[in-house]
Amino acid sequence: MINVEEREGSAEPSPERPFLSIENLFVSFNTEDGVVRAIDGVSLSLERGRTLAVVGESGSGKSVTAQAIMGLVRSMGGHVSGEIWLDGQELNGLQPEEVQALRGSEMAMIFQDPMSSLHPFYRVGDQIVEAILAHRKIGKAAARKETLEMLKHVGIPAAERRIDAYPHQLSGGMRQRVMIGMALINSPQLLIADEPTTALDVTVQAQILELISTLKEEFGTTVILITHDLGIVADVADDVAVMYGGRLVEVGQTSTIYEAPEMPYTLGLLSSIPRMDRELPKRLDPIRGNPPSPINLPPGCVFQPRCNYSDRVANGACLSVRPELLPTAPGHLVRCHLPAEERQQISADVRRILAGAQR
Amino acid sequence: MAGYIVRRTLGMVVLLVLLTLAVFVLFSLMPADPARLTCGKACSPQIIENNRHRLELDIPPVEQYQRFVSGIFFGRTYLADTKRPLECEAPCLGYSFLRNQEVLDLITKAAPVTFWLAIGGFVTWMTVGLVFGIVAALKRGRWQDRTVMGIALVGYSLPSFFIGLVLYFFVILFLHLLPNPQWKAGMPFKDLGGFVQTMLLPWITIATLNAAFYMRLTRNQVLEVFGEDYVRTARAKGLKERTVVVKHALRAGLTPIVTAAGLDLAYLLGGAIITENIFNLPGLGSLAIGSVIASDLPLISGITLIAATLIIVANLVVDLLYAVVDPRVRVG
Amino acid sequence: MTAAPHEILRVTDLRTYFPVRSRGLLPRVIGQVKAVDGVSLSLDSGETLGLVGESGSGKTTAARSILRLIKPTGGQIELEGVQIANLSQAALRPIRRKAQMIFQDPYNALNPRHTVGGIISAPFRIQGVEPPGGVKAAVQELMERVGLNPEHYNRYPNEFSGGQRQRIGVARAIALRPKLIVCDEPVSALDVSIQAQILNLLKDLQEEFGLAYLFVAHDLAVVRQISHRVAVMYLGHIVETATRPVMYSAPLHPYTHSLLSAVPVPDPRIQQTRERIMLQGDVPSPIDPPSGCVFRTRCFQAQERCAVEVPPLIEVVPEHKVACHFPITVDEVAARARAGKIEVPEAEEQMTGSVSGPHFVEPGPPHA
Amino acid sequence: MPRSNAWLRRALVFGTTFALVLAACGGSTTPSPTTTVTQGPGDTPAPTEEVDHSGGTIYMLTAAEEFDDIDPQRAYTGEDLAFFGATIMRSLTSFIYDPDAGVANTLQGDLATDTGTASPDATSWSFTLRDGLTWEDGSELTCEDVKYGVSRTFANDVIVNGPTYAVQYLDIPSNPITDENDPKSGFLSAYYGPYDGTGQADFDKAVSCDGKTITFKLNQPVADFNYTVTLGFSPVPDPTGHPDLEDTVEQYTLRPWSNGPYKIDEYTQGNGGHLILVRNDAWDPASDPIRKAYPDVWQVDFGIDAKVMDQRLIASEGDDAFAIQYGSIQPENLSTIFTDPETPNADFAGRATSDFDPFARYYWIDTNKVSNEKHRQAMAVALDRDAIRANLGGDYAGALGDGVIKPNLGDQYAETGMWTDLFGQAVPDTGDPEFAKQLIADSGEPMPALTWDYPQTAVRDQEAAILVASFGLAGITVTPNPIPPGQYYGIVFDDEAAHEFGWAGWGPDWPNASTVIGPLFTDKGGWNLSRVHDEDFVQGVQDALAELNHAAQAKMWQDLNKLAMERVYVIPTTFGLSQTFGGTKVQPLYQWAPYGSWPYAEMYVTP
Repeated sequence: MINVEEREGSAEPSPERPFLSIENLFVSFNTEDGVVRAIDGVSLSLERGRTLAVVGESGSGKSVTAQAIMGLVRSMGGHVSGEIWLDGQELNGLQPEEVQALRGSEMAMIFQDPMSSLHPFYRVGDQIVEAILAHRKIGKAAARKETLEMLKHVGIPAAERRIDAYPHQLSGGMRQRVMIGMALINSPQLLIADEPTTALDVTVQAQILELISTLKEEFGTTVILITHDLGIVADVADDVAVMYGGRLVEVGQTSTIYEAPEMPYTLGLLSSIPRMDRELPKRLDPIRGNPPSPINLPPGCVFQPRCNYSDRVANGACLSVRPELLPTAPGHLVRCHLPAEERQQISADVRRILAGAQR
Repeated sequence: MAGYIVRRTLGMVVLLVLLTLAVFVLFSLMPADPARLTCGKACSPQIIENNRHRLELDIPPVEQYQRFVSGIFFGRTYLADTKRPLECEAPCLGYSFLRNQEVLDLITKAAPVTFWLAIGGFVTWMTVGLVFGIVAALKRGRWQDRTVMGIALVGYSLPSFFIGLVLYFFVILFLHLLPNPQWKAGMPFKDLGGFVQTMLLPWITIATLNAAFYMRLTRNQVLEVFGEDYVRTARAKGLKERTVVVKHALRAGLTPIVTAAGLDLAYLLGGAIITENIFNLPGLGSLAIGSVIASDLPLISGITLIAATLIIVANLVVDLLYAVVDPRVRVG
Repeated sequence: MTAAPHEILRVTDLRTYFPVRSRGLLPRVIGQVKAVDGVSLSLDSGETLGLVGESGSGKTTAARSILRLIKPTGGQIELEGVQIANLSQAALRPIRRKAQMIFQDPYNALNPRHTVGGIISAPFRIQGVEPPGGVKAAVQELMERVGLNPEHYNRYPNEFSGGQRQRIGVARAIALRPKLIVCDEPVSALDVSIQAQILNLLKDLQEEFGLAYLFVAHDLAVVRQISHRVAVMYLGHIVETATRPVMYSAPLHPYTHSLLSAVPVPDPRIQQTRERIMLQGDVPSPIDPPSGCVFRTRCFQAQERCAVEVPPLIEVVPEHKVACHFPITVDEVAARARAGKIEVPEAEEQMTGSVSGPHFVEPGPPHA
Repeated sequence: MPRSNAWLRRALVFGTTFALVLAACGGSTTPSPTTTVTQGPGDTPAPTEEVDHSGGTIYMLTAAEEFDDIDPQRAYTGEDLAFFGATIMRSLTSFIYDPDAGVANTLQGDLATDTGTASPDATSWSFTLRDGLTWEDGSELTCEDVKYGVSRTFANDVIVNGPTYAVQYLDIPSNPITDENDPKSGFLSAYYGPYDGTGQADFDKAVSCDGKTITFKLNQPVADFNYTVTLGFSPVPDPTGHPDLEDTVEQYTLRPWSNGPYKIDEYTQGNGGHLILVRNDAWDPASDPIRKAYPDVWQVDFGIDAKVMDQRLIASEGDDAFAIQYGSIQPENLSTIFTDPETPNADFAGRATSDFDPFARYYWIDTNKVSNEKHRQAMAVALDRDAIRANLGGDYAGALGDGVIKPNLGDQYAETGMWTDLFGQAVPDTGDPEFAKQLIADSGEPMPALTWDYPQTAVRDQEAAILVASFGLAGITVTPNPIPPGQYYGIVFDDEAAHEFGWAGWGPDWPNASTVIGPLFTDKGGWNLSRVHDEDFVQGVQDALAELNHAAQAKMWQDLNKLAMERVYVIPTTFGLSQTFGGTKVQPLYQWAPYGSWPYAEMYVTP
């Protein structure tokens, strides 16, 4: 069950914090072109054992959110403010060494491109052993034994041989299995998967998604899955957070987001994708225009320039007033100036058209 | 791996043969007649002919080349038809009639100078280049970075003869911090102090230009590798920052530098002509230039062979080293 | 203005092999990668043929060979009745105006030093065509047509977003009113909202100019959206070809079944309950493909015969060809899945490192 | 590096860098006030003023990588002859040390007691050795050693590149073998030298020892043969008399045995190499009135960068105070060191010299290719010599020449009148295009197309442009043909490859015009770039060679010089001047006329 608190009202810490709680997260980078506000006030929380999909287009801030949780933003030169609570511990205020101790043990991450994410000079087994020894005081032999077990566990055939292979000697799917094994080797509470299958072929993607689901059940891991593919979201997520322009724009359970989305951006995404489970529309109905530049975000609603319905809001509020992320139903939050009834009406219309295909 | 080395070695031999052959061909195409050049003031056609015979230029170039090659393996005899023949024992790279010495002796005498010059310069520039380059990368955009890059730009834009002369004039002639450089046989083992005093400025001269290049190269490589996904993975594993930088980032980032460095060192071993000249060092570079000016074919051929061998071997070593460091290019 | 459909392209038995060389001073050819091995296809005006496959299937090589960006090893390519497989580059130049290409990566495909106007007008200059009304007017008309602001004529590519850059690529491709456009993964680098815009644009242009598209992509949903017919490639071979509705509703090749079932559907209720065929392992290395049927190592239908006999591409029903010894219908697959009988041979593991070991494959650069 | 090659190179370098002033002629450099020991008949200081200057080390800095040749039969470069003659290699006769060129060019006995005795027809010369002459091992230097040394010149299969006057003048038949395919045909004489031994009887007839007296029988009258013996006639230990002093033949040039006040301690060639001379204890000062032998050590440092060398000597710090330059001052430093071409700045007074080098610069004209004398005259008249000299460096480079005999040859030089009346009217320094046109018209045939060969340097590229422009004014078309300097003489001596005219420079072998006029305009001596074969001229040279009266002989050389200019075998351009200097604590510093060198035998260090 997802529980999102609005940032202005989030000041009081509840005695019982959820497993993961992000409060008022801001991340910015200084670049030659100006300050990039990659994350512009994100607050959300996630219960233990759930799978949250963070959905968005490039530049929406979904990957940066993940890296901020992992404490990797500072080493990339970014500025982070806000609080990140993981299992009762605030991470953003910790010393770099303290976060480092948690990385790879309490929380782990896998990345988009398994080829470039594995070090080309070291054997895959050694790279996993290194992850074990970074956090636990056990012998090398024991660590290697454990690594071998894990490789078998993530479905690598002939693991005894592969443990001494170099990354380039493995196929893409195999490498991503190694990455997953490496991430899970210290039994982390939280696993963040950043576009884990984007670089893989579709048949391999299916295998990897299946593996993540299986392991999640087995280890009881909480998963944050970052993706742009709504098919994958539908496949594995319990909860969905839709990001746009560095902000959350809609949050809810997966079924809610697919069956009763209210934010026009979410609707736009659903109508943009070609899909194989519906009758073929003659034309797709894409969101017009281009995503905003993170250097120069619109002052009001970040989606306003591409929104088909902003003219329905009185006084041009979309242009000047920043909408808040507000609950519209239990566990369903939407950031939109449109009145709830109007949003639901629009949503119903769009979904009817989508289902009816031919336009 | 063994097969690879054998194949590379064979290729190397072919290349060396072609190279020395090219030297012979170029030499025989030269418009000036070496026999005439060495004839001097008291010259007559008879003397020219005599010189030609003495220099073995009266036999076809192909046979000259054959003698050169067979001399390397079996030795050879010059002036065989006189009562004072000259024996040159294998490995014979030839006999320089202009210097009245065996080419191998000349090279053997010059090689240590160039060796120490190159090694010292190499160590200096690599140390400076790597340390400053890494510091600049780690402190990217800050004053340390800007300072290092400023130095690199200045160092890079100065020609080496200028650096050498300025150092000589300033350090030796005006400040009297060091005596005039003077290479003595047996250095550095015989006279370590004199060796350092003699070599310090040449090392700095050679290092300045290269260090500037390596600072920039190192900085760019390290910065590039810090953006690599596997460095992010290393951090995500929870490794110590030190381990991330040294084991994951630098090892990968510095590997291509090994290639460049190995070849640069090999070129230097072939002779650092300008530096050797300014600092009066009897190395291979000045030997080479002298032999070219004097059209001393045996010496030119010998030095070409040695220098080319050095460069080709260095190339091979670098490739093998690269294969050791980077499993992606490993063979076998 | 669309004329009656007629055949634009006919490719027969196209083969493109890359030599595998040993490293070293004197590299020897030690093998061949049969990137494209006997591909035949045809394309009419106004028609889109979707060419789908995973990485290593040879779809991109096939597309580039058809445009003669790569010299094919064998086979015929007939473009509007002209055989172009063996033409010299000089002889090809006038042909090139008939066939253009749109590339995957909108960031690298455009020269950052040229203005948009310069990029789009390049085909005019190269072919020496002077459009009525002048080049600039023609370019601005093209820009307007693909949804770019004509006033941005003098801007540089880096001032545009990914979607806009792909529009520039489209404008350049249609400048000379070609008959055929080969689209190599034209939308896979784009965000979903932009993807849809470009797909719509391509569709509109096809209708307006009667273009034929050879649409190369790995995304089956995208291919479905734009194609009239679809061909599925695997390890250099076309394994199945059919009209779009047939391909997506009644495929016969086990690989096509697997592909279709692997694509996640953006509807949690359907996706989380549907039966899927899970292939094992990855596509084998094209340097050393399996004997017989190249798919057999991952095929749930595979039998002994598949290892020895290469299945020919046979037209089982009109306009539906399949290369399989044991084709299978959707219903049969569903029944087998329900019965839990879809078993795939455990892919005999192979280290794929040999590709990048001591060898390199042309035309890529040698390993550093 | 072979001596001849370096000799050529040096000639080329001089041509670009230096200039001369006519007024500087005769060694006008003011001797330093500290110069108290200059010896010689023409000098004033009394011997009583002499103090003991012994001790110390004199350093010689050079950009060269080695000496061209030290072997007594191979040494041929002036500076080398001067240095080794003063230190380890005595000859039968040698020249007087004196700043005045006229005095210095005077011959005196060295190994010999006097300057030799000629037969009346000058076809036989004898010299008697002094007492107490020794080799460095203490063994006696005998007449046989002189004879053995001379004999080595004939072994021209191994002893190469040296002066060949012995072969040219001694009365020994020429080599009977003329078949080119016979390796023996390479010998210049019927005597094949001491190593082969063929023809030894002929040699023994031509050169004979009678006790301490050695007699040379010549094949022609040679009036200045006592000068000739300064070149290539120095002794080498006869193996039969000196079994311990081995003649290493080819390698002898690396370590010849000394009979002078010093001996070779170390010799390493090349950049960074040294030649170190230490005292030869076996040398008896009583046997040698010429060499003062002040310093304990001579050290020559090879391969010093020319720019560095100048700066070291300007600073003159530490050991560099005892250093002298073997070479010349870089043009950019001339104004630092000199006020004008005659006067060093106050800081350099007494340690910088500007004086004639041995070379006359000229353009040779191939008289076969440009056979019409009027054409050659037109070329000479058309040339803007003033611009050529300015291009070379003006006053520092030298003065305009009027022949091939240079004023520092003393009484053998006389103005030829080439630019005043030789062609019937005066020719201005900037050339006279109208007069040239008229000469061409007078010639009765059109001027042939001309190509000018030259060893390419930046300065000479300019010279080519000046040449083309000034000839152009007279309607003469010239194509410049630049040649890489190292290959220049190899090409222009080839009759096929050489063009109509070209650049050259020449200095005499000894201070007698016999080594100028002969080599340049007859086939004897081998520098006949003008390809002159005029019989009357050859006869004139023969007559002069035979004239024993020095004054009469000088007049004959003057006339031949004038005749050569009238026929324009060459166009003289400049008489070169060279500037060089030494450290603050080495004296005396002047250019010694016979070889244009430092006066090595009387140099010493000051405290």
